[in-house]
Amino acid sequence: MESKGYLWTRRSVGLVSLILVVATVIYGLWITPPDVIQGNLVRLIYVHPPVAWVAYLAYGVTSIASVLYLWKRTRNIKWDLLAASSAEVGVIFTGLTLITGSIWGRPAWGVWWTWDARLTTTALLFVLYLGYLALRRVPADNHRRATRSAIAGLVAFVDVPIVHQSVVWWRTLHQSATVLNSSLSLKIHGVMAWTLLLGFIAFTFVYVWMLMHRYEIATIEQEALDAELEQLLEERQHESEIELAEDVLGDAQVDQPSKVY
Amino acid sequence: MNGYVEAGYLVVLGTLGGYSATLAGRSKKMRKALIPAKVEDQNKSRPND
Amino acid sequence: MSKFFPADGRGAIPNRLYSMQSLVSFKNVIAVSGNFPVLTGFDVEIGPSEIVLLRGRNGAGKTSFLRAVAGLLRVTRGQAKVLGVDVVARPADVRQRVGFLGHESFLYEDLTARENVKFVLKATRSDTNLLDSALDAVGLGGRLSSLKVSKMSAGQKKKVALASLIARAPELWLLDEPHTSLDSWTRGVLDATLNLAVEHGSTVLLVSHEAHHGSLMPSRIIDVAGGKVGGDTVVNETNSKKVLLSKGGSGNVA
Amino acid sequence: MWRDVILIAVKDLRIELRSKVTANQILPFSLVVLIIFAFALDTSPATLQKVAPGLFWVAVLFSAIFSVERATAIESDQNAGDGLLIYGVDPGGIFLGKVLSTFIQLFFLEVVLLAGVVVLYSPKVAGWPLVLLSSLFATLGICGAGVMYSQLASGSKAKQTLLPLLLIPIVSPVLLAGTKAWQDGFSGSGTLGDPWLRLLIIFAVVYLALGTIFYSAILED
Repeated sequence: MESKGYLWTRRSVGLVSLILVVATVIYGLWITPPDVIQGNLVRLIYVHPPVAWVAYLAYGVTSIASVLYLWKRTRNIKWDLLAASSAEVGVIFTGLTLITGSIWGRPAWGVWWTWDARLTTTALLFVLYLGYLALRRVPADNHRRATRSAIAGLVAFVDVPIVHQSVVWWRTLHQSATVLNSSLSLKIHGVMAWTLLLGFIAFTFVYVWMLMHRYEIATIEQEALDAELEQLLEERQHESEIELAEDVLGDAQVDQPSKVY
Repeated sequence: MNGYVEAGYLVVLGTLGGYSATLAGRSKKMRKALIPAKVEDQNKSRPND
Repeated sequence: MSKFFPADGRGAIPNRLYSMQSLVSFKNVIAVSGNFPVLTGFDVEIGPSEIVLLRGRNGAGKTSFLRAVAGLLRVTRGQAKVLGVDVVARPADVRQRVGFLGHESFLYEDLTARENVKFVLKATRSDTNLLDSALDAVGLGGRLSSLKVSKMSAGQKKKVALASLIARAPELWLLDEPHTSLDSWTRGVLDATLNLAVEHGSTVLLVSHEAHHGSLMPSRIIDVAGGKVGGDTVVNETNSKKVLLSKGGSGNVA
Repeated sequence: MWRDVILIAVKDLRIELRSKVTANQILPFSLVVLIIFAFALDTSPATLQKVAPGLFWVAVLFSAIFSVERATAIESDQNAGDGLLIYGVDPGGIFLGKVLSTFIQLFFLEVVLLAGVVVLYSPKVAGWPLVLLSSLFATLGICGAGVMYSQLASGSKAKQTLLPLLLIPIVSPVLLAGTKAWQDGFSGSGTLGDPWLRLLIIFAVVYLALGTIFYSAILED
């Protein structure tokens, strides 16, 4: 895993994501024109949806990795580490989705928060995966931790469509559609569309780079943990011999029936 | 522009930059802690033991 | 008491199919509990009709070994077969055939002694007609049987656990210091039961410092240290006294 | 498996009858929640009538957290859970048995709580069948997800704080759907084809299935 090829890949992904993000920012802030209705506010569209997309992508990866761990044939602690890494990156991006959505909402609707279906689902996702990360921190041996979190990760993902459906109905069945839906249906064309696409690609690259880095850290941590266990194992085996030698010595002295009974 | 846009970009770039820096720092620190430890192990076997 | 050891169906049957092979076969077993290696390469072969006494210091891995045999502690490395079944791959198939008496009694404190034993019999699909005789056998018949477990003394709780064990008559008895906090009469009952079970082909693994006090004579003594086997002595007529007295609990016996 | 479901449910209910944790502690707690809500919001009947369904389900959810925790604590005392594995009780059966027993306890609690809502908030209930049926499935869903997560969080020292963090977001659709179904039921506008009822049924089925499948992995890990 610490091979040259891997490091090279990670670094190039990092470089590409840096260039793409800079390009997205330049295009988003200066080159694209302001929208007829929303004015400059439209520039947030080059960040907010891509960031939200990455959050869902990250949770998708967590779920797939969880399934791969739970399935006995593909069971490997690496899937657990990958699931954890992706979930952590996902939580960061979910947080950013909420913040950018909120920043957009303030001038657009006059409030920082609206109980819009997507925003509410995202908020629930945020706490759902915070819980997942909290569960991971419960001390346990590798297999136990991995099994528990894989189940929690999978179940959380199964919950997403149910949460989303309930929130969508909540907003649509009893009240009129929110402002967001109408205001978002702006005509995107030309350079704006390209910049939006650029944003999606850029943040996906950022995600891949972060995932690689986070996974690397998780692997090193796991190796350190395993090494510690291995050392403990050796020490105990060593102790075993000392103990036995002591006990034999002790027996020579204790060899008096009266004392035992 | 209007303050909101700048704030949005700033938050995203700041958070991602900060998280990246943490990741890079952590992995660098760990690799450093790992490699000298291996060399040390070979040179002197278990100090203070 | 022999009614607990039927000649067919559940319970201990003499001349089992696996009598040719070993009941417990551990090869370099390593087990981890909360990132601490509790078993560090445990090697042992135990055959049918043995009474094995496990000795060792506190934290040597005796209880962990019993839990691993019972399929309650996951084996991380090595080969482990119990009653002819791979306990690593199919722990559930092993668990149902062993009896386990540990420091934790598995009892429900809010239920009475009788309800607890009855629950075990029902859960194991055993003959519930054995309920009363099992309770009587450990001296918990009558009024005591309808006492809530939470109101009982440590020794009485142990008797309840013992009653459910006796009624089940498992093929493999795993006992973690079964004699502690029992009165001498119940110790006698326990020893007699175990002797009878062994006669019927069961095997008994017990962790104890004082098994040799009563009528229970271990056929083999295994010393556990640092999570592995340190010594293995077969006890026979000639060396029994010497072996028992020389290493027995290293003077810890009260 | 079904034998085991009954065995575990009967045992857990018997323990509850003896210890009366739900009856003496959780139930009064849920009533306190109802009263506190009235304090916090408004005592005007119009407001209370409007929010009654939501308050009811929040109170149920809080109580459910205690109930499911109690359900798994029964087995972690004296390591009885290991005992169940030794006795060869089917893990799926343990799960469903615990769901059944907490379901019965919670349903009993809900009846008392509903009486409390009627007395304290005086709402008008037009469509009883929908209210009843939605409560049934909502409770099943909460118990299913709750028992599963309670076992997942067990063994953690921070269990008391971890469980609500894990469970509340997961069952939030039930809270939402239960409240909406009750509103429809109260106003009489809902039928048994109410989409919220459908959602509650789906949630209950999904979590009962997930729990039955995964409980052995959670227990044995």
